[in-house]
Parts: sequence; C-alpha cells; structure tokens
Amino acid sequence: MEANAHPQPRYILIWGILLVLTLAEVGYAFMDLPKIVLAIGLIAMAVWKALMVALYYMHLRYEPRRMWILAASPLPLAVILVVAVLTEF
Amino acid sequence: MSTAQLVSSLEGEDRSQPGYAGEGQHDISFIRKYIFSTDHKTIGKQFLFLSLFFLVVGGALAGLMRWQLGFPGQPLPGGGVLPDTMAPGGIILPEFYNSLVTMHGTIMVFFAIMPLLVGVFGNLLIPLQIGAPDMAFPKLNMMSFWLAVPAGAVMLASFFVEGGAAGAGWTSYAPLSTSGEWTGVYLGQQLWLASLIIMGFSSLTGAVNYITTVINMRAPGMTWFRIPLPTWSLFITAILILLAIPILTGGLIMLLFDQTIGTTFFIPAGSGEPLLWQHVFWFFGHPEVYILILPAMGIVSEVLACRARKPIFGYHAMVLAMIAIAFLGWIVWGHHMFQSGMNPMLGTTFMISTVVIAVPSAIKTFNWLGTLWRGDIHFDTPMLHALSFVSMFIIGGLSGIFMASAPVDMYFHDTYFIVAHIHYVLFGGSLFGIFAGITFWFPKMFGRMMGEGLGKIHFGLTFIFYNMVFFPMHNLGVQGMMRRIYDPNEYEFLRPLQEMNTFISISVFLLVTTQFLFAFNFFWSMFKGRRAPANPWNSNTLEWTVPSPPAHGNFAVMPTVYRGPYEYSSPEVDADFYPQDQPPPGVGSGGHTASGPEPVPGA
Amino acid sequence: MNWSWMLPETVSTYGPAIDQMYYIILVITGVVFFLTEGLLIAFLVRYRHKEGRKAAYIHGSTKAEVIWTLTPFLIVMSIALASKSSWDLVKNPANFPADAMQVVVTAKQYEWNVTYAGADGRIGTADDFTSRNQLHVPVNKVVTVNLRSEDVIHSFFLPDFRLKQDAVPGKEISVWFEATRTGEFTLGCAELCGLGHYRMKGTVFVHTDADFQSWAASRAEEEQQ
Amino acid sequence: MNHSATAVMDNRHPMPGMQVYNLKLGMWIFLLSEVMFFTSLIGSYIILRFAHPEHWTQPGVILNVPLTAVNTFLLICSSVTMVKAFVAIEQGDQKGLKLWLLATILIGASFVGIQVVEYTKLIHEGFVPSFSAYAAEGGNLYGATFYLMTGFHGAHVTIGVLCLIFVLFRAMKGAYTAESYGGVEIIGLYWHFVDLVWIILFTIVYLL
Ligand code: HEA
Ligand code: HEA
Ligand code: CUA
Ligand SMILES: [Cu+2]
Repeated sequence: MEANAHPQPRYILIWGILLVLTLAEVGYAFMDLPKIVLAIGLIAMAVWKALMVALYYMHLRYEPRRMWILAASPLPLAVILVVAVLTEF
Repeated sequence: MSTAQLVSSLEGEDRSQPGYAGEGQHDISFIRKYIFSTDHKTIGKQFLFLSLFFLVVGGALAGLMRWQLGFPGQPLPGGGVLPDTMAPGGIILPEFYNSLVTMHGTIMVFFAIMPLLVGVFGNLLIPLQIGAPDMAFPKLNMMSFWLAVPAGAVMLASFFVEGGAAGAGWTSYAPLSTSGEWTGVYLGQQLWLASLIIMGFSSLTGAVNYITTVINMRAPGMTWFRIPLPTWSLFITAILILLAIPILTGGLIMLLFDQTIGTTFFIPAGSGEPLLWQHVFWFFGHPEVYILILPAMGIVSEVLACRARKPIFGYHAMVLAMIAIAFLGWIVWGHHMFQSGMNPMLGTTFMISTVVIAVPSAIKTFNWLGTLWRGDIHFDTPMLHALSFVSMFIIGGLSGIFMASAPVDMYFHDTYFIVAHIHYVLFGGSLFGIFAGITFWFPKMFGRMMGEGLGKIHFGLTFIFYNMVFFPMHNLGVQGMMRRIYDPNEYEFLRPLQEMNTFISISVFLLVTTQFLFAFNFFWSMFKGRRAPANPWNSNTLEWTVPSPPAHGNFAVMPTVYRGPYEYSSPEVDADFYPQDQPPPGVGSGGHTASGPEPVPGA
Repeated sequence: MNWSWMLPETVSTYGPAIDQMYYIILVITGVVFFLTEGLLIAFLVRYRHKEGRKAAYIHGSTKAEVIWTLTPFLIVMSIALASKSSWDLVKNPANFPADAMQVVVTAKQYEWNVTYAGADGRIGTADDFTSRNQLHVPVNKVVTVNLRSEDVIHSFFLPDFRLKQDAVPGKEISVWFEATRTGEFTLGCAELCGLGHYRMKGTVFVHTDADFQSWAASRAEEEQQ
Repeated sequence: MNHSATAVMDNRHPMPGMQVYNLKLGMWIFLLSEVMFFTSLIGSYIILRFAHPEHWTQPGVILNVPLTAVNTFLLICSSVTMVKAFVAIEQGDQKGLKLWLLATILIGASFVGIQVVEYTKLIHEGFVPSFSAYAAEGGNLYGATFYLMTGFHGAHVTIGVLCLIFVLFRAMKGAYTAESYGGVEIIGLYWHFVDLVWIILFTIVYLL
C-alpha cells in the first residue's frame, strides 16, 4: 500500500511551523503598514500554511505526480472567475 | 502494454476479480433488486423512467405555454380543471405563464435531459464499456438516484403552494428572484432553490463515481485511447459537473439566504450586486450547456461508426475536441451577459473566446461527416436519430455564431432567435441524441428489440414536426419578438407574427402527439418486443460481448481488450466488425469471437 | 406568414453597420449550412447499405483535421474582429460622440420614466421635466440615455435602432443612439421583470428639431403647475 | 507496494489508473468539488468587498481575533492528532488509533463549541447577516459574508466530527488493520482539507 512506502514526515515539526506562522500572521496583521503590503504578506503566509497541510498532512508530496495535477486542477478556474468579475469594479 | 504481457497478467488471481459475475450469482430480495438496487444497470433504468416522466411533464408545460402564445387569451380546452390561481376558466394568467416558462426550462434541463444523458447512459454504459463489474461506489450510486427523486418531488410540489411555482426564468436573475414582492412568488421560489440544491448533490455523487470508475476500473488493455467515445464524453462531462455544480450550489445558497434570512448578496437595496448572481450562474451555466451536449455527441459518434460499419474518423481528434470544449467552456460564460451592463472590454474578450469554441465543434462535425464518407450506412432507427442529431446540431451551432457577435447579439439577445438556438441544440441535439441512445441500447437494457417500423415512423414525424415548431422561431427572432412574453400582441409591431405563432403552436400539438408513438413503442417492446441477441448491431464495444441484459456483475471473467472500439470492416477478419476483446489471430483464446454478422434488425 | 431572414428597416446611425455584420454572418453560416448538410445527404445516398458493400477501413487523416481546424478558426476569428468596432462604438463610454442630448430613463415595474434636462441643459435641477412611457428625441441628434432601475432588472430595447441594454438597479448605465428619420418607434422591455413584463412598453417619438423644441417647451410648461 | 493491502481495500484492476485505491481517489475528487464550492463563497466575498469596501472595518474591531487565533491553534492541533491516528493504524497500533481519533474528535468538537460562543456574542452586538437588523460598525455585507463562509466551514467541521465518531466506532470493532485502513485515511484527507480551508478563512476574514 503506497502509504507504507513513503518516508514518515516530521509531523510535529510541521505543526510547529504552522503555529509560528499563525502567530506571525496575527502579529503582522496589526502592524500599521499599507493595506496592500499587509494583504500580500498575510496571503503569502496563508498559502504557505495551506501548502504545508496539503503536502505533508494530506501526503500529496508522496502521491504520484498525476495526483498533484488532479489536486491543482480547479485552482485556475477559481482564479479565472474572480479575476474576470473583478474587472467590473 | 503488449498483448503477451496481458495474457500472462490474466493467469491466476486477476481472473477472479471480486465483484465479477464469475464470483457466482447471489439472489437478492425484490426491494434490493429493483428499488434500493446498487447495480449500475438497474440504477440506469430507474433514472430512465424518472427522467422520461419529467420529459413528459416538461413537454406538457411547453404545450400550455404554446396554447397561450398560439391562441392568446382564449380558454384552454379542458383548462377548467386548472385552479383559478393558474388559469381561471382555462385562460392562462400572466404570472402562471411565467411559472410555466421557468419550470419548463428548469425541468427540461435539470430533470429531463441531464439525468437522461448522465444518469441513464453514464450508469448503463461506463462500467460495461470499460469492462468493470460495477461502479466504484455502488451505494453512492444508489444515493445519487434517491437524491434525484426528492429533488424532483420538491420541484413539482412548488406548483401547488401558495403563490405558485417559481416565475423568474430558469436563470432566476436577481433581484427579481430575491423576493416575492417582485413576482408574487414566495415559497415557490424557495422550493425551486432547495430542489436544485438537492439535485446538485445527486449529480455530484454521480460525477465522483464516474470519474473514479473510469480512472481506476478499466479492464486490462483498456488504455485511454481505446475507451469508446460515449464513455469518454461521459468522463469529461462528469469532470464538468464536478467543478461546475458546486459553483451553482454556492450561488443558490446565497440566493436562498437573500430570500429567507434577509441577507443582500444580490439585492442592490442592501448594496448587493445583481450582476454577481449572473456571473456565478453563467460560470456554471455555460459548462452546463456542454454537459447537456457532450454525452449526446459521444452516443452519436458510437452509433454513426457502428451503423456505417466504418472506424470513427479521427478518433483522437474527437477526444481532443471534447477536451478542448471542456476547457474553453469555462471562459465564455460572459456571452450570456453582453447586454447586462458588464464591462464592455470584458464583452470583447468573451466574444473572442466564444467564437473560438466553435472550432472544436467544427472538428467533431467534420469528423462525423468523414465517418459516413465511404461507409456502408444502415438506416436503423438509432442511426436516423443520430443523423438528425448531426444535421440539427449544425443549425443550432450556427445560430450560436450570430449571438456570439456581441453587436448582433444586441438585437437578438432575449428574442426568439435565442429560443430557436436553445431548442436546436437541446432538442435537435441532445434529445435526438437521447432517442438514438435509447433505441440503440434498448436491447441491452431490456433484453428485447424496439419495434423498428414504429420507431421509423416516430422518427420521421418527430423530425418534420420538430422543424415546423422551431425553425420559424428564427424568423420571429429576426422580426424582433422578445422571449418570455405572455402576449406578443401587446406590441403593435408583433401583431403580424400571430399567424406564425399559431402555426408553431399547432405544430407543437402534432409533435407532442407523435411522442405517444414512442411511448407506446417503448413500453410495448419492453414486454412484447423480439428477444434481443447479445450483439444485435454487430458492435465492437464490450457491453455487446455479454448477454442482453447482462447479469449482475456484468462479465463472467474480466475481459481483455486488444484494440480500439471502432475496428469496423477491418481486413484482419471476415466479419465487418472486430470486438475489442477478440484475441488477434495467434494470441491465446478466452475472449469472444465474431462468428459472422448476426442479422441486423430492420435492415 | 413572414419567413424572411431580412431584418426590418433600421433608423439609427449605427444600425446599418450592425445589420451588415448580421448579413455577413448570415452568408457565412448559410454557406457552411448548405455545404455540410449537402455533404451529409450526398454521403447518405452514395454510401447507403448495399449487399456485398464493405466500408473503407480508414481511421482518419491528419491533413484533413488540420484543414478543418484552421479554416473555421480563421473564419470565426475574423467574424469576432469585424464585430469589435461597432460593439465598442455603441457600448464603450470612451467612444461616445461628444455634445449629446442627455436623458435619464428610469425603469420600474412596469413603466419607463424619462427625465429631460430643462432650459439649463442639466439634469437634476428644478426645471427638469419628464414623460412616462414616451421618449421624445430630435432627429439627427446624438442622444445619450442614462439607464436606471428602481426595482428589478429591465432591458431597454429599441428594435428599430438595434439597441438593447439592461437597466440594473443600483447602477447607472449609459448608451447612445442617433435617429436618422422622424416617426414613432417601439420601446420594449426585453428582460423578464415580473408578470407585467409583456406589457412594459413605450414609444420613441423622433421629431424634427423644431417640433422637438415646441414639444419640450409645452411639456415643461405642464410640469411647472 | 504490498498487494494484500489494496486487495482488501478494493478490487484493483490491472489498468494502473491513478495508482491510488478507489476510496482515496474518490475522496480526492470529491474534495475538488469542495474547492469549487468554497470558491463560489470566497469569490463572492472578494468581489463584494472590492465593490463595497466601506462595509468592512479594521481587523479586530468587531471580530475577536485572539479567540479565533486560539481556535485556529486547536484546528491545527487536530490535524496533527488526525495524522497521528493514521500513522498508528499504518503500524497496526489499534490502541494508538483509538486514542488519537478520540483526541481529534474532542478538539474538533471544542472548535465548533468556541465558534458557537463567538457567534452568540457577535449576534448580541448586532453583527448579524440580515440587512434590516444589522446594527454593528461597517455594513451588512460584512456580516452576511462572514456568516456565509465561517458558517459553511463550521458545518463541514461538524460533519467531520460526526464521521470521525463513526470511524472511531468501527475502530472499536477492529475494522481497521495495518493492511486495510482506507476509512481512516480518507476521513483524514477530509479533515485536513477542512483545516486548510480554515487557514485561508482565518487570514482573509479575520486578519485582512
Ligand atoms: C446544448 C446546449 C448548447 C450548446 C451546445 C450551445 C452552443 C453554442 N452556443 Fe448556446 N445557448 C444554450 C445552449 C447551448 N449553446 C442555451 C440553453 C442558451 C440560452 C440560455 C438562456 O438565456 O436561457 C444559449 C445561449 C447562447 C448565447 C447567449 C445569447 C443571448 O442570451 O443573448 C450565445 C452567445 O454567444 C450562445 C452561443 C453559442 C455558441 C457560439 C455555441 C457553439 O458551441 C456552437 C458551435 C457549433 C457550430 C458552430 C456548428 C458546427 C460547426 C461547423 C459546421 C463548422 C463551421 C462553422 C463555422 C465556420 C462558423 N449561446
Ligand atoms: C432540454 C431542453 C428543452 C426541450 C426538450 C424543450 C422542448 C420544448 N420547448 Fe423549450 N425551453 C428550454 C428547454 C427545452 N425546451 C429552455 C431552457 C427554455 C428557456 C426557459 C426560460 O426562458 O427560462 C425554453 C423555453 C421555451 C420557450 C420560450 C418561452 C418564452 O420565452 O416565453 C418555448 C416557446 O415556445 C418553448 C417551447 C418548447 C416546446 C414546444 C418544446 C417541445 O419540444 C416539447 C415536446 C414534447 C416533448 C419533447 C416530450 C415528449 C416526451 C417523450 C418523448 C417521452 C415519452 C416516452 C415515454 C414516456 C416512454 N421552450
Ligand atoms: Cu421590464 Cu421586462
Ligand atoms: Cu453559453
């Protein structure tokens, strides 16, 4: 069974990273920086955390390449919808 | 993989795959067999009866609409039975007319055509054509059907609640649809939303099942480019459903909240955005229309190749074209919103992407023609329906090009030109494809042949009356007649069109009457039809290698696939067909062999 | 019965351009239609089943695929590009003709209310005057219509001018037209807006400049009392 | 890869397909549709917020960031416990499986609990989804989108907890082994996905 095959990631370490990032986010959010700078920084950290969860906790990192493609497939659609509609405002 | 490998891989454990009929038949209670069945073939039949019922309902609603349009303000014969809230004294009320239009569109799209294509043929064909014993998740499959039933019940119930059924069009544009204060419809609109949310879950569970099954459960040798086109089309359709339906569900939920708990996502009075609803709806809506045509295209490709006894022309091109449609389908939704006040720059972009999507359809059309070229064409009922699909889809598609041009759409938007387009693609396309599919696979479903003579008569009359109904709608559109209007005669410039509207309505009544032939043929053949051989059409695909109807578990042993699905008139064999599982000369035994052409019914 | 595919007469300046676009597409699609359906019928006759006939064992042709991919692509692309100009002309405020007569059209279930600028030439001032289900304009003068809606979405449809634009509540959307001859024309609602949608209609009166001035004057009069 | 495992988990066919057993593939495919569902909600939020920025306030003015930070912490922990349960059964450690599952259930439940508390407080302060009743700072779109997104996420957590309880029951019955743990793995996938969604929501709803 493929799960047995893969090396066990250091779950606790990742847990630590997630916590640190969460605290970092909260701290960063209340600095008085221009909104755009805040947004970019926060979203970057959120994406980082999301990737951590997907890659290690959901074991995407140890799945066959075609699973990565499968998992990523809806993201372009999400972007298309939001970006297109935003041009209205 | 090479056939040698395949054969060796077939020795031993693989032959006794769990689930295959070879495992031995276990008999089960009536309930488990016919009502809460997990057999994909039974579920397919359940969907067939459910969606044919809704097709009749949708047709009846259309009949009522056409009565009003053909004979405005005149009492409907026998319309007295309708309650006064709908048609006092048989005279259809404007608000009831709006409900008719809305429910006709909704029921036809979500409860007739979609389940007919996806629910019926998806269930029936996918496991059989890829050589699997059943779907990946049979229980989930059963759930998919048993979600569709309550959804349909709720939709029908909405006719009989206070204020009547939803009346804001099948597109339910906000803010009209957000409050009964605009339409007089309160509960009905909410039931409409609830019903579609449930139906969404039904489609979703189906889609998850189909995708998993096609990816993971193909028989040995069934490589991606040996998959028959109906299964290919259903696989791509399932992906569209998987990604499009949740978007609609999200929108429906927001709309439901706007109506019930006082949110204002789409209500400008609370600084909501009406256009947001349109974007969400059409981002789902355009993929949806391809959901409604792709499986029909697959079915037609199968029938054309089989009845022309010729390999499908450009198999790879056919598959790639469908994939291209599936991709492009996501970036054209704005063509429904050209006149909606959308940013005109965006309009230009959508105009360009929209015309581009005509290209893959062009590829398919020309490949169908290429398949007929130098064929040996047998005119059986399924073939006749498939051929009329091709010819009618061309008309429907070409009318789409007019509206794809934004300035021309400025005139045609929301006129009967659109209505003509809709019906040429959805009736002339999808429904003729469905007729082709039902008549083609009827023997596999019920173990009996459908009456050919009656079938041909039904086809002929349907084809004529259908064109008498919908072709003139183009001319109505050219004259500028708006859609969704209760009585065109309100407009001076539309009065001269009454004659044509009456002509259309009379043709509709003929068209609907003709369908009784089909109904009769359908039920009569089910019980009295000639017993069907395993492979009445001398077809190549796996479903025809097992008895009609196939046993629970489909295949006695897991079949092995040696070639593509459309090896007709191959020089390798004397017969003009070459089943996918027939071992090539020299390779070990096991699969079926084409023992000369069996008599083809009717031909 | 009128089976014609000819559009009715158009009375706006850009109408002919749009009609021309329609006729171009009509010709192209017409040709494609007769070509494809013709081939279909020809094949059905020529290759119908005969005893002893065996179909040709052909799997396709890359050359053919390329041809019938590129040809339609070029055709439809040119249709789109040819359509772009008149689209931008009518719907893109950046390209609107200057010194237009401004009117505000407010749609509501189920009527069209038009507001004209008074003597001061500006809308939103005391001397504005209005008309209900009637849009009065001078001939050969650019008129900018600023569309609003009070309740639901309606659609401002002038068939003879080839103009259609939704009126969306909470938004003001501008379109323009210029009439090329005097007369009375239809103003219709093309977006389902409730049970009265089918009777939400008005009339466009295109006057000579003089007539329009006198009408405006008298209408303004009535409004004052 | 060891063959007996997949043999138990499903009837794998000689065509390799996704090289992943049916249950797991099915769950992944289902999660894709979940992505699109949240796209429609989050997308609408982004669009409405761009259209009407005035409806939103500075972070922390209305929403209780510290409390939700704690909640985020809880959810992240529950992901670890979940993955621990999975590792346990992979090694055939029944006891570990049950303990870690129980831990996940408890943490998940407390997340929902805290969210309920948060909601009641906010509603009390007039921060409601409805236009007519909205009484807090900012505008009603703020409230509406907030409850829409966090509400549907909360619903997903609740469903997850229920499924986990079901899985725990089956674990009690010893339904899972080192060879056959499909059920544990897919509920894990779902659980981590819900966690992932929260990570996004926490940032865009509470901190932006
Ligand atoms: C099965 C469903 C289906 C299909 C397949 C299509 C296919 C297409 N549709 Fe259609 N459409 C609908 C169902 C469908 N549509 C529905 C239901 C509506 C109304 C919704 C509502 O408002 O209620 C609608 C509305 C609609 C609109 C909005 C009109 C309006 O409201 O103002 C537009 C505009 O661009 C459009 C365009 C197209 C185009 C370009 C195609 C193309 O995919 C067609 C491509 C096919 C061909 C072009 C023919 C074959 C090709 C050849 C023969 C090759 C040569 C061709 C050329 C060189 C041109 N459709
Ligand atoms: C899949 C789609 C589908 C189908 C098949 C039809 C079929 C028909 N439609 Fe439909 N129509 C729509 C989809 C469809 N329609 C949509 C989406 C709209 C837009 C709605 C809106 O504006 O919101 C619309 C709108 C629409 C209008 C415009 C209304 C308006 O704008 O005011 C009209 C007007 O004539 C019309 C007429 C008809 C007619 C006469 C038929 C006839 O073809 C019906 C003939 C009867 C049948 C097809 C049933 C036959 C039954 C069987 C074959 C089964 C029998 C067998 C057994 C029981 C075993 N339709
Ligand atoms: Cu106003 Cu229709
Ligand atoms: Cu479309």
